[in-house]
This record gives sequence, C-alpha cells and structure tokens, in this order.
Amino acid sequence: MNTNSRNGDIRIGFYICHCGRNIAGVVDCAAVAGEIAKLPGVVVSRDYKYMCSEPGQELIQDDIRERALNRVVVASCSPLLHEHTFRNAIEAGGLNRFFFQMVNIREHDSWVHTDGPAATAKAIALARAAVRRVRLHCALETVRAPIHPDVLVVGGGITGIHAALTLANGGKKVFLVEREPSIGGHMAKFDKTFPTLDCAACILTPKMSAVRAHENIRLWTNSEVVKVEGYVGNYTVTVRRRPRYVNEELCVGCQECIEACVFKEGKFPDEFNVGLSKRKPIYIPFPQAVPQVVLIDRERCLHFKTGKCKRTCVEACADRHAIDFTQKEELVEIKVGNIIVATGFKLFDAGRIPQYGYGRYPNVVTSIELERLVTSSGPTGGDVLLRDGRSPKSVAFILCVGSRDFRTNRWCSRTCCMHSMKLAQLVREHTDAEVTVFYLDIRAPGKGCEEFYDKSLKEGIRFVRGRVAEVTDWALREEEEGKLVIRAEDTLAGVVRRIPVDMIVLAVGMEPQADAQDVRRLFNMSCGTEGWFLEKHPKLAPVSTFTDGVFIAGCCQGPKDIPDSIAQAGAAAAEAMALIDRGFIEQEPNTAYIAEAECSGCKSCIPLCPYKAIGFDEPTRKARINAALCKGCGTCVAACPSGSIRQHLFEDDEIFSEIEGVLTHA
Amino acid sequence: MKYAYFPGCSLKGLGRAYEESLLPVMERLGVELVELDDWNCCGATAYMSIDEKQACVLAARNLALAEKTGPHDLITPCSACYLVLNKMKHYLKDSPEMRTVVQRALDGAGLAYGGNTPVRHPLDILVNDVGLDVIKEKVVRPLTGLKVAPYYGCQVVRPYATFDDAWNPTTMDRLLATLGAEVVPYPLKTKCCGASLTGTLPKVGLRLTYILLREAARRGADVIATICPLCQFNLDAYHDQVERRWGPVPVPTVYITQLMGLAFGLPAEQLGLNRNFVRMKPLPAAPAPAQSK
Amino acid sequence: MHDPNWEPRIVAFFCNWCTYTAADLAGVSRLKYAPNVRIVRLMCSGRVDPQFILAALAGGADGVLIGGCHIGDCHYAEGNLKTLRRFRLLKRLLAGFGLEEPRVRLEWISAAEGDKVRCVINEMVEQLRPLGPLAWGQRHGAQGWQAASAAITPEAEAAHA
Amino acid sequence: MPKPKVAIYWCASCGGCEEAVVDLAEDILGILDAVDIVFWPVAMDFKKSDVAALPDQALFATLLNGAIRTSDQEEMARLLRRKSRHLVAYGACASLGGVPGLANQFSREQLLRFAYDEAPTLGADRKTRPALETRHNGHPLVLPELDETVRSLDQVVEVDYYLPGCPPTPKLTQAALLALLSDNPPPRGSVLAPDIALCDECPRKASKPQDLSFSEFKRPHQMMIDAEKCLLAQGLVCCGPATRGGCGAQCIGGNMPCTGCFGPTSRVRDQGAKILSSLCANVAAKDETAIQRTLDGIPDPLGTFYRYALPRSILRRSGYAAAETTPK
Amino acid sequence: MIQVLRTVKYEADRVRGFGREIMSVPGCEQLASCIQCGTCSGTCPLSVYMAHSPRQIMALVRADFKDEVLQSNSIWLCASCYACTVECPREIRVTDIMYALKLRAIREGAYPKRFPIPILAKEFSRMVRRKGRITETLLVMRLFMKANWRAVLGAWRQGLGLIRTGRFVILHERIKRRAELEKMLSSVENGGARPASKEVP
Repeated sequence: MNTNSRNGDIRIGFYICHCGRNIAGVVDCAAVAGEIAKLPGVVVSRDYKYMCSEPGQELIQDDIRERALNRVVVASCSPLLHEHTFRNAIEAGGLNRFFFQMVNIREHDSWVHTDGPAATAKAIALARAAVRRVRLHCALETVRAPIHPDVLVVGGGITGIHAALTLANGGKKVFLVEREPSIGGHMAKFDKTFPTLDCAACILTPKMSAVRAHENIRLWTNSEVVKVEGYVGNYTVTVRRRPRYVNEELCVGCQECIEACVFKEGKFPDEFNVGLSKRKPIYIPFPQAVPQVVLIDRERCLHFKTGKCKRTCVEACADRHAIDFTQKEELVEIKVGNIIVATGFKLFDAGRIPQYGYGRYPNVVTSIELERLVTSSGPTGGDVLLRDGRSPKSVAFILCVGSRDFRTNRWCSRTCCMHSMKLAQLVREHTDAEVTVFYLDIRAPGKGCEEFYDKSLKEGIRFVRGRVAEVTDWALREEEEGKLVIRAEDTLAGVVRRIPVDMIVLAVGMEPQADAQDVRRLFNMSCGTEGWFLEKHPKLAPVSTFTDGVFIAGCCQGPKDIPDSIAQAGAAAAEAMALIDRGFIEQEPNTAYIAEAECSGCKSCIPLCPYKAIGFDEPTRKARINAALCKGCGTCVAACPSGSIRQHLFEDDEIFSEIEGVLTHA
Repeated sequence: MKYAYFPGCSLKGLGRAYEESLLPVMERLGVELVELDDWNCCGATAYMSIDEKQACVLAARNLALAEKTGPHDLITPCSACYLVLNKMKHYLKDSPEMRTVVQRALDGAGLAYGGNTPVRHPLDILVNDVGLDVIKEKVVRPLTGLKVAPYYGCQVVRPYATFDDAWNPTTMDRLLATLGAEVVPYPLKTKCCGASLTGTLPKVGLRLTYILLREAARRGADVIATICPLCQFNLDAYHDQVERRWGPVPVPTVYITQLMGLAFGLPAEQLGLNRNFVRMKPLPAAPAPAQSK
Repeated sequence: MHDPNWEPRIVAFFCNWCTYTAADLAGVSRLKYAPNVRIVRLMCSGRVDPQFILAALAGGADGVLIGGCHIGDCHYAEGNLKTLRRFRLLKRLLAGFGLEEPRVRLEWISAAEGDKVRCVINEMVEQLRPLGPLAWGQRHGAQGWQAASAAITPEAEAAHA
Repeated sequence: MPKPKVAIYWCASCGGCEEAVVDLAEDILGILDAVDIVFWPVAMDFKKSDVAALPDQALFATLLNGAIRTSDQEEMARLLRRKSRHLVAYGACASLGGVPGLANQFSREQLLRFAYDEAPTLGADRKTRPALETRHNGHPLVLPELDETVRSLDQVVEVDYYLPGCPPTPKLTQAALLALLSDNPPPRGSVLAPDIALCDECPRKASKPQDLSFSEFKRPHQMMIDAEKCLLAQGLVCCGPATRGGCGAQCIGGNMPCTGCFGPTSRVRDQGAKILSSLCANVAAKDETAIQRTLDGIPDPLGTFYRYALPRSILRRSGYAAAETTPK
Repeated sequence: MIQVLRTVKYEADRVRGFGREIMSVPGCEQLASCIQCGTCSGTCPLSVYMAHSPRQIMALVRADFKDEVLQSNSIWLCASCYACTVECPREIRVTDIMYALKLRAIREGAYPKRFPIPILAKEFSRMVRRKGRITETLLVMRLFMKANWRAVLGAWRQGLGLIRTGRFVILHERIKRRAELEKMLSSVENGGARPASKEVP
C-alpha cells in the first residue's frame, strides 16, 4: 500500500477522456493533458477515447504498477455516474480507492458550452484544481453497514402488488401499505386491457388474492406512511392505520351486515364506481376487494352521526362480533432496509376545461366513467347508457384532455390513445353507436399497439385529427337539435366541422398525486418540475432515487401503461433484493471527526447535527462524533469556530486547494 | 367614487346612445366620470396592422393624459378601446425598447407614461366597485318579466379579462338579475358579432350577426343586452339585412346601461333608446309613474 | 479601464444532492450557458465555510455562487437553513468590506431545475460584467490569507500527520 | 560571558504592551539578570543610530509590538529584523494588526480627510493637512508617511515567534522569554500560546447548554449580565470559541465577553468568518424575516468579528480604497 | 374543365428566415411550439371563410412560405376576437401573429387589389393621423369610395336609418392638439410603414 502521508513523494496520474466526441468534440483533450503534465507531481498525463472502458481502466492500472502512481485524477463525466467505476479500478490496481479525484468536464463543460477554447480553459482549471486537491487525499476505508432484510412497499396498485409479490416470492418479508380500504388501484376499475383485450379482473384478482394469502406479506390497507427516519439498510417507518370499525381478523366478508344496514338502499356515491352508483355507510369497496372485509364510513354512519341507530349491522354480525365502533386510529412503527414507492397517479379533473362541458352536460363523461359503464360488474351491468337510460346512437372520444397543454399538463399521458381505442371498440361491441375519435397524434408505440390501431380503423371507428375547440348544446340545423355539438377542425381534411353526438368521452390524462410533494419530502426524494418523482438517472437508474434504498416504480415516476409499470415493479424489487442479498451497504467514509486535542468543548456543533451524531463527552469535556450516525453533510465542520472538526474527503485544506486550483491562471 | 373617462370615438358617433345612457346611470350611482382632456383615438385594432410603434403611441398618449388627470382608474366603455389600451399596457411593460420609443414621443408634448393606471370597463366598476346591492337600491322599476340575453362579445373578456371569466363570464348576468330581468341562458355570449366585417365583407360578417340573433330568438329573448358599440351596431343596424337574407329574428339589441336606466326609472328617450333601428318594446305597464311610451 | 477581453470568473459551491445534480441535468439536457463558472462539489451547502467564499474572492474570483436544495428539501434536513443564516450576515459583512451586491449570490436549485442553473449562471455573469474585475489580491496585497496561513501551515501539517 | 541583548520596540500601538512588560513587576528583575535590554524607547534613552551601529544578528531577540502603518515603522521593523536573531511579534497588533488594523475599513484618503478636514472638533481655520517635508530654521523636518493599509509585522518582515494578546499576559511573556533562552526553543513560526480555544479554560464552560441556539443577540450595555452563566447562553456575542486561549479568561472574569484578542487557532485562516459561521448556524429562526431580525442584533459584524485580526484576515481590508485612491 | 388550384411547393418558393422573423416579434415567440392541433381554426368564427385556416397559416409561416401567407385572405378575415389566443393549448398568441402578418402585408402591398379590409386599415390610420379621432360614418364612406362604390347603393337604407336615428355624423370629430399628435407619430415613424406612402389604386 502506498504512503498516505501528504509529505511522501506524490506521484499523480492524470487521464482525460474523449468520451467519443462528447467531450473531445468541444474540449481539446490533448491540450488539457499537455497543460496538466506540467504541474508538479504529475508523472503521467494521458488522453484516451473511453476511460470508463476496460482498456481505459487497464491503462490506469498499468501506470499505477509501472510508474508507481500513488494518486489518480480522471477528467470525464459526472462523478455521480462513474466515480465508483474508477475507484474500483484503482483499488484493483493496488491503490487506496480514495487516492482518486474526478473532474466533471462533460455534464459541466463540453455539454453545456460551445466555445471550444473557453471550454478547454475551463477543463484545465477544473483539472488543475483536482490535481492540487488529490495531493492532500488520505487513505480511507469504506464503512460497511448491515441491511435490514425487510422491505416496505407503498401503494397497492398493480405496481405495488407486483413488487410485493416478487420480493415475497424471493423470500423477503414485505410490508404493503395502501391508503384505500382495498388494494387493486386503478386497474381494478378496468374492464379489459389493451391491446390484448383480456379481462383486467381475470389477471389482477389472482394477484390480489396471492397478496392476501402470502405468508411473507403484511398487508395494511386504510393506512398511510407518516414518518420515515434512518438511511439505506435501516429505515424506521411510522404507519398510520385508520380504523375501519370492523375487526379484520374477525370479519369473514359475508356482507350480511351490509344487507342489514338501516339504510335499505345505497345512498352515497360509490367511490369505486366513480359516483355512478350508490353505496351504504357500511360497505365493501367492490366484490373482489382485498382484504374481503367490510368497512364503515364514519361520515355517513348513523351511529356516529346521531348515536341513535338500531345497529342492525351488529345484530347481523351476531356472535362474530367483527363490528367495533370503538376502533381507534393507531400508529405502528416498523423497521425496513429498503422502500419501494408505488403511489401511482391521479386523473386530470375534466372540469378544468369548461369548453368540454364536463359537469354541465350530463352525457359528457370521462374515460374512467365509461370504463365502469362497459364493465359487466359495473353499475349498468355492462350497458353503455345515456343518463336518461337511452342507448347512444353516436359517441365521440376527445383525446389529450388536459395533456400536451401548456395551461394544464404539458406532458403526454402515453396511455390515453390506446385506452380510448380500447373503449371505442368496447362501445362498438356493446352498442350500435357510431364512434368518432378526435385526436392530436395517435401514439401507439407499444408491442401490438399499432396493430390495435389498425384493427380500430378496420372496425370502422372514425378518426378525426383535430383538437376539439368546444362542446355546445345549441343547434344550427335540426340534425343537431337535442344533441351535443362538437366543433373542431378536421386538420387532415382541412375543414372545420360541427358534429352532433349523444355521448362524449373525455380521455383525461394522468397527473401526479395531489400529495406528491408531501410524499416526496417524506421519503427524501426529488420531483421533476411537473411533479413526478425523479429517478436517479433517466436511462441508467430509472427506478432508483437520489436517496439510497428508496426506489420508485409505476406511474408515480411518470405516466405509463400496465406492462411498463409491472416492468418497473420488477426492476425495483430486483434492486432492493440485490442490496438485501449482499447483506451490507458500503457508506462513503465522508464522515466528520474531531481532533481531540484541539477541541475546546465549546458545544457549538452539538445542536447543529440533524442525526444527533455529536455528543459531549463529560470526562474529557470535549465533543465526540459517532461516525456510525454521521451522514457527512459537513455542517458542523463549517461551523466549528476553532477549526477542530474535520471531514474525510472534504478537508478544509483540500477544498482551499481546489479553490486556489480553479483560480490560478493558466 | 371618481374615475378618468375615455369615451372613445364610437360613443361620439354610432354608439352615442351608449354614452347617453352611461352618464346618467353613473350619475345616479354617484360615480363621477372625468372625461380626458383632448383624448385621441385609441388606435383600435386597425392601427396595429399599419405601424405598431405608432399604435403604441396613440394608446400611450391617452394613458399619459389619464395619469395627468390624477390617481384615478381609467374607465372605457368601448370594447375595442378597453382591449387596445390594456394590450398596449402589457406591450409597454414587456418591451423596454418600445417603452423608450414611446417615452421619447411623449416627452415632446410634456407627457409622461408611468404605466400604473388600471384600464377598466364600466361592467367591472358597476359590479365590483359600486356593488350590486347599491344598484339594487336604485332600482325603482324592476325589469320583471323581461327576458334578456346577455351578450358580452369578445374584447372585454378576451384576452385581458381580469374581472370575469374569459370563457363563461357572468357579471352582466348577475347585473341583469339585480335589475329584476329574467336572464336567458345564452351560450353565444362571447362569440364574435362579425365586427367590421359586416361592412367590409357583408356576406361573412352578417352571418355571424345572424347566428347571434337567431339563437337569442330561439331562446325566447325579448332583447339582447350588450356592452360594446360595435356589437350593438351590427346586431341593430344590420338587422334588416339579416332578416332579408335569413328570415325573421325579432330581437332588438340595447346597451346594458339603457336597461339600467329604465330600471332606475329614467325616461326611454333620455337613454337614447329612440336611436335604435329595431326599437325595444316599452316595458309592460308598471305601477311606477315613470312610464316610457 | 481593464483588459477588454477580461471575462468574469465565478467560483460555485454546489451541494451534491440538488444543485450539483441540477448542473448535471443541464448537461444531459444540453442546455448552453456561459463558461465562466467553476463548480466545487460539496455534500451540502451547509459545508460552505464562509472562509471558502472569502478565499475565493481574495484568490481572484469575480463572484461566488452558492447552490443548495430548496428550504425544506435539504438532503440533510436543515443544512441549507444554516447556509441561509450565514449568508444573510455574510452579505452585510461583505458590504462592509466594500463588495458590490451581485458578487456573492445564494440560490436554491433542485435536482430537477437544470434550466435554473443555466439562467442563474448567465444572469450572474451579465451582472458581473459591468462591475469589472475584482482583482482583490492585486489591489489589496496578494492573497493576504496565504501570507497569513504561511505561519500556520507547518502546524496544520503536523496536526494532520 | 555577556548576557544576551534584547530590544523592545513599539510601532502602531497603544503602549499597553509596554505596560505588560512593566507588569512583569519584580519578575522583570529575574529577566534582567538573564538579559540586557539595549533598546527600549519608552524606558531608556537609546537612539536608532545606536541600533544601526550594532552588527547584524547582534540582538538575541526583539519584542516588537504594534502594527505597521507608517514608513518609519516599516523602516524600524526592517532594521530590527536585520539586527535580531529572534524577532517576536509581541501582542495582538504586531501579530494580527490589532485595533489599529480596523483602519483598514477605510482608505488612507478617507482617514486623512476625516482627521484634518471633517472632524467636528476642527476649528474652521485649521483645516490644513501636515506637509510631509518642511524646513524649520534651516533644518529639514520629515514626517513619516501614512500607509494605505495597516499590516501585521509578518506582512512586512519575517517573524520568528508570535505572542498574541492585547496585551500578552505577564505569564505568557515570561514563559516566552524563558522558552527562547532555553536550550531547545520552540520551532520558528510558532505562536507562543495554547492552540486551543478559550472555552477550554473558561470558568463558565460547564454552564453552557448543549442545545444552545440564539433567538436574539444582546450587547453588554443592554442587560444585567449573570456573572456565573456562559455569556453566549445569555445571548452575548462572545468570541471565546473562536479565539486562542492562554489569557486565563480575564475578560470573562471581569464579566465581559471575549473580543478575540488572542486571534484564531492555527486551524483557522479567518477568525471573523469562523465566529460568524458558528454563531449564525446556531440561530434559532427558520424563516427569512425571523432570521434577519435575529441577525440585526449584530449591528456591526466587521467591527465585532475582526476587532483584532482585520489585517491578518483573508480580505485584509475593505475595498473602498480602490474607489478612493490607487493601490500603492 | 378542371381549374388547377395548387402546385408543388419548391424550396425556391420559401423565403428563408420569414418564420424566424415573425417568431421574433414580441408576443409571437410561442409559434415554435405549435403542434397543429387546429384549436385555433376550431374556435375561429371566421376560419370557415378563410383560404387557409389559422392552423395552416401557422404551418405556412413556420415553413417560410411568405408570399402564400401574405397574399392569403385569412389574415384579413381575422376579426381580432382573440378566441384562438385564449384557447391555444400551446399559448400561441395567434391574433398577435395575424397582426404581425397584416402589418407586413400592408408594408409590402401584398394583398388583393380593392380588398376592402386593408384599405379600411389604411383609411382608418390616415383619419386618425389627420384628425386624432375617427368619425365612423365618414370613414365608411371613404372606404366605399376606395373599395367598391357600388356598396354605397347597397347601404343606402342603412344610411337613411342612421340619419333618422341621429347617428349619422357629417362633421369630423377632431382633437385640439393635432400638431402635438402628429409630432409624436412622426417621431416614431416605422421604416416603410407610412400609411400615406403607398397609394391604393
């Protein structure tokens, strides 16, 4: 092992990466290498096409051996991308992995500048700083922390379900937390799924029951995560379990209580049927709900509202005594090593575009409402009916409702085209109505989707390319009397058209959940400007977040269809499993430490640490840092008034030398 | 309440009935209007297509005059003026270059443009400053039984509507209800009347006018209430040509201020109602002395 | 006046989790901004010791930019709050030293705001141009602090050994 | 054998450091047994020429106090450097620039203008500036010229030892001299005071809470100060945590907060920046306005945090000079 | 026999930079984001009468087909009702773009002869410049003279009506400080945009 004293003979190797044309296209790599070669202590200075490639790494390792390098600097992409790669490389080359410094001249230079000479000068400045800095680096050991094998999955939609099952089948213990009284999410509301038109229930229900049956899964519905503490490997999570006033262990789901309820008829809008049917205060979300347990709607239940209820439900439940009005909300604390966030999406509120008359004209419905209408288990038993019970003679679909619109949601929701074509075909199956689809662009890139589009065309569904300007009920001719009139330009035919129809279906897009920002803070994640959870890298780390041990999957990361959601669920599960099976995580040893002799015990640092890693040691009357708790933010280091707290990898002198480095004129 | 007042050319010409009814109504409500001294044409929409700098100067001169009149909001009843003056305010705000150009032009006349005079429409003033309850008090002759189609037109609500919804405005609806009138649901309330096209391309312009009249008639309106001189002119002065082309659409068009005047018990002729081509039927006999025969 | 082809030099201290990542995002999105900034990566803006800012100014920087997570989003809970408190008083201190307002700037830039990185840097460069070179070292005795630290370094060395 | 020769000289200083030497009281006799004081303008009548006449390195040590802010002070510093084997920057002013260093907030022009043109005490007729050169009955009289910037001694000549304090305590002074005379003197460049902050020796250390945070900053004249409790805990700006110990916490003993005269520890490059950093970090407020309100309790950060070390701080002086006059 | 209306568009037909020029006009920048959804045409009460729908105009402008755009009657049919501008999902200020086009069409005299709308704009601006205000009735008379005198006959009934209802103004409305106004306007004269500079036959 090479010397780790800063006074020993320093032998630095400098390597600049062309990254194909990515860097070399703007930065004169040879010039940078030449410039750096002149600096004291630099014994090797090379430029190479792809430093991260096998030969690139071997280049470094050979130099370490043959030229006795004891420090290495690589100028290439962002350290967040490849620092790990190169540290491994020099370690394999027999050097302490922290005798290394990386210079970001791609993301921070060649990609953001066009002026070659200026970019080259910048690269030289940054490299010089790194060379100065690396001289001061010390040998360090990476810290290993154990990983708690259990996993928390947040959200019981198809994504969360699949992630939970994958992990559970892999023998991991999983906590699945769902806000609603049943798992199943949006998919449970669907009739069929595109492009295969196979029955959604038939593929989802078995997975739901599997969750209920699985001995490795603890399912908590009607529950929400309220607090997350700790870090990758050992998170402490607090879950709020809202009362359903029915004991889950005792209820067998016979639903006799529902029969017996003093409300003879359903009276309140049924959430599952998006208000198209009515339910009682005591109800089960939907027939295949998991868990098969009824619940009581406290807001609606007579007993809670008046206290004067005959409690016929309790009688019906008889000796099972499942109904328990005294149930209280409880907070449960669990320990897990990894967290998968699959909190999904919410649908765009069609009312925000008054031009389309949603809420004003009863026969303007959203795609999800129609979905319930075409479902045989739905409120109409699968008949597509107008509010007055007639069957529509003509139905129009309006796509991109709220999507690709700078005033509402700028993004494309990706699924609405296919979803609408699916519904269009179902409408044709269920009625003899003429179906017209108003679209901006048909986006059917998925496997089998283009074919599905062709099928729709062949089946005589009429497609009009044009964004509907307005839906009105005033007629200019009598074929329009009593109809909803759509005004739009048929952009392909190049004419403006008025088209009277009976029913209009709004293909509402996907939005981040209303509480996405809170959830983001809860799990210490980032959001994109649109509000979707931000992945660590758009290509290389699509389900990871910037917080290790927290993964995202499904539509909470952005709109996607079922196959893509499942794929992400699997990916997230695999990432978690990889961490668990390795058994430990390597932590960056960038912890703060106190030089005992120098500390005056002024206690200024103690209140600054968010992790309570700093304590006061009474015998020595000095501060002491618990390295295991320290996360390496360095706030205490900057605050120590006598400069007695230091930070590995971010020593004052290392940073000072970096500052001098970037400022010294070439 | 005191406001700077920019009538605009129409209110001195084809739309004079608007001013004739606006002034007494405002007076009744204790609203003082100070007409800008030597105001000029706002430039309307036409001048924009000739020279945007000059168009800007035209508007700026009036805005500067308004600032000279004192720290009062500027109210302008004509939709075009309302739009143009507001548009130029935005324009000047967004383009510093234009601001300097205009300032130079104003300097010559010892005028200055500070850019902080709100440009507002009477409808805004009536509903938001005066208040419907105050207006209700002044109603001596409720328009009970009168079916009115509220017609806003374009440029008051688009694109600078600050006081009402661009797509489904309701201020006039509420005002009419306060007067005791029956408001007929009028889905075309913000559709275009054809503007100057009625004159320049009759076959195009008139059709738009026709659609408006027709729908009002179908909805059983006794009268259309408007807030724009050009809308009123199109719906009224071209009425006969419309009927000759498409058959009867028996609905007169009057200014909201005229209806207010009637409700306040002012005599019809003082309100310029006699200037209509298509006369509004006198209100059904009322107990109140103020009768308009 | 100063050398016509003088370009302002900005030293930027970016936190690893938000602003540094945002700068990476700017790169990935191929946004273009002025090449006058030199980014120093720290784990948290809370690590930015006021000494670093002074050192940069005395060492030849024309401006210093500090970037951290938005308040409430700090990867370390409240590191950026400490930064904000220091910054507030530091601004007053620097005014006392006769530094022009735009020379030192604090910005909250989240990992998603690649475009904000672009805007802030471009804006800052334009604000620095009219001020001309700071050249603190030349004007007020070359890097006073280096001379000062000369006496310190041996001890510091010893302390590290 | 002859006793080692020692010189004591003052530059821009208040004379307090001379006092400190005098305060050695009878201990001074012990020292006088050990050394000969050959040059000490305050106490003895020797002239510059006498020093100049000495061979180089003839002096065993020179205790030089005061900052350097005039041409003749610089000249004397160089002379004494040449003549001495050990040059000791004695006291806060010589080591750090000291209170005179606060003049670095202004340009020389600003200072002169105020002193000779604007000071309210000047009579209308007397607003004239002294000429640097005059002749008085045949003899040329030359006044030393005021520098643009006040400097610490080591910014003018190489310094062998630093003895901080305003003034250094007799204890430290004695210890220092004895250390120099000993067979193995401390390494050159070292500061002859403990390299640990004042809190370490502060009698009130125990009374400082572990969760200290500031909701307001007070100044001594605004309150009754508890004589037992940590002064920071009472909301006073005490520079102790950022200042070398060794003074025996005398100010604290006098129920006054530490103002930082011993300068920073060896780990710190800028005493003021560090005080600011730790104080601010521990402000309690969490929103901008509240933070601002708390910090307004420190009306003059520059004067408060750099009372003794402005010339030795990273920025050294204010930039107004640039606007006012061209740099020297 | 069939009349040929359209032919192939060659690159030579493009006036490169025209699209960029329009997009550089304040308020017109957003045009770059147009996705040709047709909302503008759909909301436009006049698109049905246009040679090119507003959407097509947007496309033609972006494609630099300057002549076709400036000669299209579409830009003149725009009645400035701003429906397109408030409805556009990409926040394109279509109406303002139409103004930018009208302005260029008038500057370059590129519009159908005797086409009343640009003539109205010119007569309007000229009257404002001379009198400071507009007298609609007189303006319309002038328009008819310039554009199509037969229309006067068509409008006689309306004319009488106006006289009957006392709305026919024959004396010019004018402001007092006309010189002041003229000074202001001439001080900002736009290159080529002099209303008086180009006579319409």
